[in-house]
Amino acid sequence: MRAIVLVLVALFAVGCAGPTVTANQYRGKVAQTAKAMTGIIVTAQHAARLDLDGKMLPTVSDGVVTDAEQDADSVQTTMESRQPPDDRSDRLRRQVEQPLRQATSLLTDLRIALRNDDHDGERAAADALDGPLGAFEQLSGVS
Amino acid sequence: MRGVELIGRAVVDPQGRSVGYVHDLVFRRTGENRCRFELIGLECGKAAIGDRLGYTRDAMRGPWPLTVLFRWLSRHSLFVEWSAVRRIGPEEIEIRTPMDELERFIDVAP
Amino acid sequence: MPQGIVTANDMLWDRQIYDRDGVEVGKVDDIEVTIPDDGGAPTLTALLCGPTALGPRLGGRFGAWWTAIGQRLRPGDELYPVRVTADMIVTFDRHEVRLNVTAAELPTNRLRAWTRQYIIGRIPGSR
Amino acid sequence: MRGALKITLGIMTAIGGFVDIGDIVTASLTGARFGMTLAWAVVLATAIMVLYGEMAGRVAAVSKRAMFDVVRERLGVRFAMVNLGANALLSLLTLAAEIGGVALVLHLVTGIHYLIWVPVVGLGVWLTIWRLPFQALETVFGLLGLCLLVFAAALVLLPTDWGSLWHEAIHPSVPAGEALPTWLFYAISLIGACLVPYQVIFFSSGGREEKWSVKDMKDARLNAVVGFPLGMVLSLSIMAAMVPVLRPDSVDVRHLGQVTLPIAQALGVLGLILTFIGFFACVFAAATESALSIGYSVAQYFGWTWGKRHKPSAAPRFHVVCLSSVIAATGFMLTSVDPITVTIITVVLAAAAIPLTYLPLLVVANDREYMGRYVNKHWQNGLATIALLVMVVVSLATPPLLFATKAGQ
Repeated sequence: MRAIVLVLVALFAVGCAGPTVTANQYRGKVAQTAKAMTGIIVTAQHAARLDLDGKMLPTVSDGVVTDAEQDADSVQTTMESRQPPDDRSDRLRRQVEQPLRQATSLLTDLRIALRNDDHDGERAAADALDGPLGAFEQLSGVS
Repeated sequence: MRGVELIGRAVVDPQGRSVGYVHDLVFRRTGENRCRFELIGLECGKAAIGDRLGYTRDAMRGPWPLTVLFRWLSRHSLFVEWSAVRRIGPEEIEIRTPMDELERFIDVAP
Repeated sequence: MPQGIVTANDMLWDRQIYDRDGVEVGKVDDIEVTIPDDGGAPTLTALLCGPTALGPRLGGRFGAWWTAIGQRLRPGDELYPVRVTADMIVTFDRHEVRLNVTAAELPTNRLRAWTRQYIIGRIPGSR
Repeated sequence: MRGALKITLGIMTAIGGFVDIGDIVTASLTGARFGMTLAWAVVLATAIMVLYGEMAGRVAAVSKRAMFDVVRERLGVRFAMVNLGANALLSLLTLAAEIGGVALVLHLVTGIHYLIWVPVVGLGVWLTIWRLPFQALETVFGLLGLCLLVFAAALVLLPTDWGSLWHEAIHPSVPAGEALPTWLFYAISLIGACLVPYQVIFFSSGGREEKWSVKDMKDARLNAVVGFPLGMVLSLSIMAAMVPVLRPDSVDVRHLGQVTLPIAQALGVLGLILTFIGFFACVFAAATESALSIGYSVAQYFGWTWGKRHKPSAAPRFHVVCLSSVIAATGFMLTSVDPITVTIITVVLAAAAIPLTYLPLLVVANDREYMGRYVNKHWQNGLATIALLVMVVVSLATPPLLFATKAGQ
């Protein structure tokens, strides 16, 4: 049992370890970020569209979109805290950062529209999320 | 004397050879409602697990791999008659019978 | 080997003890054997119950700690465990031990009585 | 007629009782990420559960011994104490995860933050232990848990590609883009979720609560043999329902809300309501069961009076243990650890701890002096030995896999 706890603590430590080192690893992280963002955006879009179809409980769509917004925020924070090791990595960073910002702000828009029962706003935000979604889908393949 | 004062103690024979550790206490049941227990000896050996699980008893035949494994682990267990115990020290129990003259526990097990 | 031979692991240690009315008294945490005055084979004189009996069997620091707690729970910080003497035992088989006294007459009941009086009894609906 | 009713009830209870937050989270997570390629893990774990669940019931009915009586008798005080500690800790984590799970369900339904629900749920769990009769607990929650059949219904209505689902399920292979260790890690999490030790402890102690005797053994056996596999169908349908909706984008399921999306798509609001009733019932019941199993195991180890069949004042120490576990678990969830993370860690640790509870059970089920003519048959021993081997392998593989995959990333 003690061994298991130690392993968990060690894992935690590894998971929390700071900036990535090599360019390869950095590329991997970008791809991982993009993949995570794809999932987050798809989930939010799903929820929004089902909500527009009247197939959702309002509390559920709110819950799902709020979770998505928070997840996206934390993905963004993690990404920004990483130091790109070289110029190529830095270019990659700019490539991913732009859709990241766009996605987080659109998710916020979506959440606000949802809570205000603003169907047009909801539809617009959900559709606009296709933009960053496309970018992320491309970026998931960089590693 | 408490059971814990016997169990787990190292057992040495007159030549100072280690016989193992006390795993179990062996009793004879007597009395009208069979509630009188006389200590007749000690079971000593290296690995206690098979004995603990009950595999030294005949009624206990498990899935055969386990039976074989646990009986194999306790194959070296020896039986020390109580009359052969000379001294119960704080660390070890000294016995009168030399190690090679002790019976194997499996041969005497109930 | 003749009939009637049993070992402590198979028969005594860690068996459930019930009182006359089928109320749980505790487990056989340890046993007490006494060498009779005439010097014959030692016989089982009591079953020992409670943390001060269990602690030494657990061994190590944890066991010592357990014993210490048990000692605090006993009246007068008595170190020797509660004895269920051999004459209280009615039946004894591999399954369980049955006594001819009630749990209330035995000192194993203290923690139970304490938790009942001070914790459980104070919560509505415990009866 | 009444007998038939009782058996049906028992089976339905077993179905509902099989699924808990661990199953819901791991099944949906793996469904969305790996499709049906890990279905084999659920099937394997259920087979083991049936085998050992039946054994636990038989031992409880014939030898009148519950789990930790057996553990202490057979493993000795010391090892049994280690076992007790590990199991209690694990059940405590499970309890915490289930309380968090119920709070998450209530959050989704009401929109009120889950942390506000946590103490309310804790109180509810304790009140259930304190007052609700055992039979009512099993029956009511088990039956309500059947609402989760909406996942199977949703599967029919969704654009499900049955052929490929079936193909994936019977030809398991690591999906493209995923590493083998990660895949195996999630297989282990599924096995751990099905075989959490509290279920066996609860099942065998429950047999004593209901005063099973040899007469009731057939019922118990039927419950295990029919109920658990049907419970597995629930788990698998949750897994499969994720595939048409979330798999195409391999969505990483980290929230309970995501699990409900396929239902909303197929069945709308009504489906959602049924899902939440089912989730609530299953997870709430699992919370009470895990809290009770802590009380059961501690009381059985020390030989105290235990069980809901006694009034609390007759089993005071048992109730003190249950109460303190509920308080501890509630307190742990109030530190705002993520319930889903706690769930995943718990099921993985459970996988590592499985042999601890199952080995003593197998040993006693073979003791002729206890079981008489109801000892294990040869084929049961054969299967149980293979199962034990599987469990040991799983348990040994868990730590390195946890490490290698950084807990499944």
